[in-house]
Amino acid sequence: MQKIGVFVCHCGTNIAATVDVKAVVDALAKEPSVVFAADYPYMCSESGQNLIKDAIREHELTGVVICSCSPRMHEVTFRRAAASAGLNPYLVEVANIREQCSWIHKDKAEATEKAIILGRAAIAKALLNAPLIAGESPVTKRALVIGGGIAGIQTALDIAEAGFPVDIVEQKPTIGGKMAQIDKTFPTLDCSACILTPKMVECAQNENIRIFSYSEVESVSGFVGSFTVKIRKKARYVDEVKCTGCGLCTEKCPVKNVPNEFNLGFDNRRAVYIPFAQAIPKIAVIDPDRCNMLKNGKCGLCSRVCEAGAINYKQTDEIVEEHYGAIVAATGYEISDVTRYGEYAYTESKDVITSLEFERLTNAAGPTGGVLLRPSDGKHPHTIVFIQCVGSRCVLEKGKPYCSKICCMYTAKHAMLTREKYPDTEVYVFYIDVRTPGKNFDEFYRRAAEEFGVHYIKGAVGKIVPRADGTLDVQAADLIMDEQLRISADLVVLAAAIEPSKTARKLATMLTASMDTNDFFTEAHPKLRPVESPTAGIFLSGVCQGPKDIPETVSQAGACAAKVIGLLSKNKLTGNPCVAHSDELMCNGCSSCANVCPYGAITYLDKEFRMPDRTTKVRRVASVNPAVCQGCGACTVACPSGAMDLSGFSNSQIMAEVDAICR
Amino acid sequence: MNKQDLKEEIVRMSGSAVEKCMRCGKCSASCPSYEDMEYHPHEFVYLVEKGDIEKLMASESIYKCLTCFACVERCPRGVEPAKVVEAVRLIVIREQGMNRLKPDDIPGLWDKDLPQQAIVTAMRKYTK
Amino acid sequence: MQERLKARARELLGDGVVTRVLGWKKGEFSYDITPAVFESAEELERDFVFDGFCGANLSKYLIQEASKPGKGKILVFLKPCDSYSYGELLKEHRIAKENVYAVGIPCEGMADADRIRARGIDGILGIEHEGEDFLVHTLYGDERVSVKEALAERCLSCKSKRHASCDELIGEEGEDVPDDVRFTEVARLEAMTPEERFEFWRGELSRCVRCNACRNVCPACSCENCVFDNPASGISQKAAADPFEENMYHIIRAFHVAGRCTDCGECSRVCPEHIPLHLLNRKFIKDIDELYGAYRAGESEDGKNPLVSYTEGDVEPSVVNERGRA
Amino acid sequence: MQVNEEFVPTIVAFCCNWCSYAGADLSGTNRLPYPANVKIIRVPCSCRVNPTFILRAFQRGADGVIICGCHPGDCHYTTGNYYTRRRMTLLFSMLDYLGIERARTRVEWVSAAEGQKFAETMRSFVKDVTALGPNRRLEDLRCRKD
Amino acid sequence: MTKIAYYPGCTLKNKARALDEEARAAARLLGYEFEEIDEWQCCGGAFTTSRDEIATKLAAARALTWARDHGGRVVTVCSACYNVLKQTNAAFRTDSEFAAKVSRYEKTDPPYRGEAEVVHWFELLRDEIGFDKLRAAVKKPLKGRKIAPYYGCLLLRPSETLAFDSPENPTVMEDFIRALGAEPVRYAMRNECCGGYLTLEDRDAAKKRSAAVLSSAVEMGADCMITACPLCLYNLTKNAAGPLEIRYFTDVLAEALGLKEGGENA
Repeated sequence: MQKIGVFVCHCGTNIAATVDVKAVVDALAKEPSVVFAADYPYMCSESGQNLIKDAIREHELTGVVICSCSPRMHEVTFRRAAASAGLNPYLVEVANIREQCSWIHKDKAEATEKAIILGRAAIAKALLNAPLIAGESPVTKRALVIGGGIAGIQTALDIAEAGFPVDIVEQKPTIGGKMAQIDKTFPTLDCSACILTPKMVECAQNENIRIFSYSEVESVSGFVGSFTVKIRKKARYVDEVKCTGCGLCTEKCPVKNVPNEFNLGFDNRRAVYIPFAQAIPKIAVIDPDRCNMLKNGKCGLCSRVCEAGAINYKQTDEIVEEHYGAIVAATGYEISDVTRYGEYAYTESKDVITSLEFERLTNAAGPTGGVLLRPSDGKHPHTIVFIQCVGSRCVLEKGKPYCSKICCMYTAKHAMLTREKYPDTEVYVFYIDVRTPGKNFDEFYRRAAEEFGVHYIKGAVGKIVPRADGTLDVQAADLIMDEQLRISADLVVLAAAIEPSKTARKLATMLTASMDTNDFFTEAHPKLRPVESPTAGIFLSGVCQGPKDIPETVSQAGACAAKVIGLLSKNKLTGNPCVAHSDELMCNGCSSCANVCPYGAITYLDKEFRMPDRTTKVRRVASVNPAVCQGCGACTVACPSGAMDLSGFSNSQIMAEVDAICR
Repeated sequence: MNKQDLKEEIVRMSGSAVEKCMRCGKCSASCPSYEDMEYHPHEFVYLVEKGDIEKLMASESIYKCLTCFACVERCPRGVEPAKVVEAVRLIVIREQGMNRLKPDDIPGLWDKDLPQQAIVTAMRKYTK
Repeated sequence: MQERLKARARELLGDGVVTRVLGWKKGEFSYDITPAVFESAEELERDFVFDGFCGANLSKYLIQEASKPGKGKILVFLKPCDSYSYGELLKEHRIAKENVYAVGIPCEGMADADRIRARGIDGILGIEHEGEDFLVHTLYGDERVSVKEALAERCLSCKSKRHASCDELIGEEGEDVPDDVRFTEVARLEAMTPEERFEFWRGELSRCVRCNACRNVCPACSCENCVFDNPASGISQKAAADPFEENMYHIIRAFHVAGRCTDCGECSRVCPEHIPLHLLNRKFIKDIDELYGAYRAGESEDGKNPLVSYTEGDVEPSVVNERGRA
Repeated sequence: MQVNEEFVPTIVAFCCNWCSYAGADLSGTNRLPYPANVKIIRVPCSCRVNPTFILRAFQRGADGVIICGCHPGDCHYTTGNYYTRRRMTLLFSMLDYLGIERARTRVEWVSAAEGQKFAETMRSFVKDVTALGPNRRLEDLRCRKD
Repeated sequence: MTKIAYYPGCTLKNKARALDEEARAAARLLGYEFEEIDEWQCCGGAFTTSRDEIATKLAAARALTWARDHGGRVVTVCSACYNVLKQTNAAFRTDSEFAAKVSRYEKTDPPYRGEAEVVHWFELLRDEIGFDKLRAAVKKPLKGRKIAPYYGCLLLRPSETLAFDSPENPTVMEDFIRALGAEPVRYAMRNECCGGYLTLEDRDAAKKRSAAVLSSAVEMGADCMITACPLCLYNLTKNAAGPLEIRYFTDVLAEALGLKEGGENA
């Protein structure tokens, strides 16, 4: 037998001025199962709350209905009061008779009648309330950062600084990412390496940070607070502990013709190599595809010269299993494939390069020692054409529909630096729009045009014709002059679209984190929760969430760290008990619910059922992870059999409210 | 036809999504007939989108497009300017007496090596 | 064709590829053909039929038949339209694919016995395709009926002679049939005034006796337990005591199969009251095709159906009013 | 249909907790009136609204049902209202097909800041439904009020 | 011997008769019998892109329907025919309104819906015969010859519909040239338009286009240029004076296969 107590608040005159509170009490007192009904000037006050608590104890109430202000205002207050009197807090219902009744109606009879109906609906729902217990789950106080570029580095440093251990998993042999390859940074033109390498060193030295370089995430299971992750440490064939990074092996290795990835193939490395001088960790790695010893057992030179005895040809991949409370995706970006734009002759001429390649050609630590020389003949280029939006803002299948965001600024930087260093070089930039929202960005771009004499031309390049004399005939449109131009260039630089790392899609699947059609991770809310994935416990840092420059990446990395710290500083996570649950006997296992779940909270089990004829039958049934479910209810409507229901907002409860209102 | 009808007719005939143009000019940068045209491919798209089509109809430019599709191939927005030019030209030559090339003209243009292909193609382009 | 199917079934049984065969056998009358499971060559020889009355879609029976543990594989014959139902059930994990050997068979359209009898032909013993006609064997000799006049409603608007999912094909693979007439009736209803539509459906749905035949035969309505039998759903009910309940039942049923219905037409075929239930499903199919792009349920074993997916640029629900005005 | 001058329709409004219910609260806070015959049911997200709820409301005598949710793209649960949009578009189209008056059902996107819009929406919806008169086509006669 | 429906086109039956004869002879040698389509009509040389153009596409439609009923494929040698037939075929596949109108008008039974497949002789050489087999069949390798392939526009664009080769970096003609024992010359203007039909009305304009193509090839060291299009051949020969010899690709093919020894004229 249910015993409901009804409490009607006057809210001073806020409610009482338009709603006849006494009439409401009288009407609701007559409802079935209502054993107590009272009113009070301020139900949220301490004495108001005491009235509720006393009634719960005295009348052994099984449910409480409070007619007051919006539940968004005081539902928590009243639930706490009920809990302190020993009643499950989820047996409390609030009827909103202030914001949605007394404040909008003037006619007292009308408002009173509506308040009564709202009260009845709340009673009808309360009668079907079930006590809910919010689940608690422990928090593993360790974070995983996937990706060791500037985004991952900054996030890891900030988390470590707050005292939590962090692991960085980086697929390359060193952390540093794209920023390590860049020469200077806009709009201040400070040297990229000079600001990045101290942070890399800090990562190596911070006791709270472990770096798994040359490693990949193999699998992820669990949920917010307690993820289990398997990490594959790829074989380097070099003992990480013994190697001192002296580099002797890389000097002696006889295989000299391996294209150097770090310099984008402009020069060569050996089969055993350290990616670059400031690499972290500074440990050699053997390229198994090129090493003679690993391929056919003939060589072993590096092993002989290594005084530390670090070379180990028998090393194999190692799988490490770790536990984390939070996971950060910081997988960054890649340069999209420009060979898809054949008109730019990237494959036809060595002197058509991408902007990242240009960075290496102007970097003091690069293959040319920072002297800008043409890749084809090593001569100094006198005319350079920069082409914007190569692949960006292209709605064709081969392109990217979005703006890559960083190209306008780095091209201004390239153009300016070129003109500064080589005043005899003419620089043309073909643009569609120059986009410079950012502090000191437009000023920077204008300086390139005004002070450095860079020729900005509004228009596009249609075709590049490599000539026999080694020049590049650039055929373009100048839309402001309304003319077709031909520029004989020595070097053409393509501002290629950036795209999310190819590894991101696979990772997102493992993390059950959602992605957009361009393979950028989706944020939980585009404005209000920009560094969290909709999947609880997964956070986003850097370009994996959308194109950004370094300052933006670093700010987002910090924000991401703050969210992770907030999570890790909790000892326990209290879940929201108003989550979905599936009735196994009704479930078909059809996957409709999982298809609409934005959190990946639903998994399927093959479960054995006893049939009436004593046989058993194995059926696929849905199972909701209450720690992951956020309680939106999308699944409940997708479910055809009604097996899926939502605690706190169950089918029968909402039906009861409908019935009460339409009665 | 009024402006709006004319625009709709051209969009319908060409199937071109002129509103997708982002004014990059790659069509005009790619156009081999550029210097012989008064209005260039990007202007065709722009003026059709604005509904300002009479200018184009009156221009010799409609007869200069080679329909070589370089603009169609390279447009990053899938706008297909060549089809827009062809639609404007068809609107013009479909009008009574607007045939650009008449059978009687052909003997004057004749050259013994000229392949039939040149004549049939030109007839198709210039004549209704 | 019947002999070819039988021969292949015997072969597969004999080779041990399958242990059972899901096919058709004659019921009380020669035209009332029922699905049946055959376990031996003898049973096949005695009872298996395949003729112009084999309209029944066998795919739904696989939910039960393919989940019998330790019973091995079952052979099933699927006409093109049946194979879409099968594909949809595979997609929804309702059938254990590893327990099924699906053989696609060609179909030239199935006859509606009622239409034939309406022409005064009685004592029907069997039916065969012969060119443009059906040759109907009767107690009183053979009769010819042109295919167009004898085809079942759903075959008149056949969607495809191409199979979706199957392991093997007997005969030539067919092609999609262009949609010319499929939505004509839906469009006719759409063109009516709301009052006329209301009257039309009132007239149709009020005949519903809630026998649940539509639900039982529908390959998309394959729930372990129906929502209308689920006490927690708040809408469980048995018989229609008020016209509202017929509305509720049929709207919800159509909504639950929307995006999953392969338009196999079984619901209308089995309805004892001849309610054109397929017109509800087709309305959803037409709307989905028009609003979200052409979609054919069951065509692929993976992907998401239109009601569990979305695009950011989807039309607003107000489109219903706007279309109504146009 | 003849419109009864005194007819006051029963309207059920399903509002998502995060945007529209808050928007409704805001119209109260700003004292923006709308008719008292609108009764709001709070749901976590518009995607929680099952077509059966809507039909049930009509069965029990509601004259109009409106569903309010966050604007597409702003859903608290990221994607819920996208599903609402598809489901309700198709459901409403089906109701229309069965001859149920179109103006009895509506979906509106109301954010937590749009108190004004909420009140205006309710006023216009009530006006539309009032003009249609009582719901007779989806009502369960056994539930009919006098 | 594989039989395949063959659409020669107007120019091949007239000004470019050699192109037709040599193509058939080479095809026979490589195992294909070109079966000329009954009463074919001129394709019109250009595909009218407008969706409401029906009459200008009927000739191509008839040829395609014939091909559907005679083996399902049609081969062309001329770039323009290839372009028109293939684009018309695509219109049948993608535009059901167009398909329905044509079928009604032509009383095609069953209605034509783009079932036939249009192939260029180059595609057969590349995809079915294979350049290795071609290389083996060459009797007189064209050693030391530096041949510039000229694709022009009609073979390549619109690439989405034609899917002949990469529209910006095609390779089929280069591979073909290599198979004949010659050296292909890469030059950037190989996929740019020669000026086409403009030669009839505005010869100066056509001259500029052709000159740009030719000078680009000459600059890269070519001594010969091959094309598959009679109009290109005309423009490049007549509208631009240069040191280059311009030939049909079938002509060099016939030469390499030793089909020109019997005193047949080039």
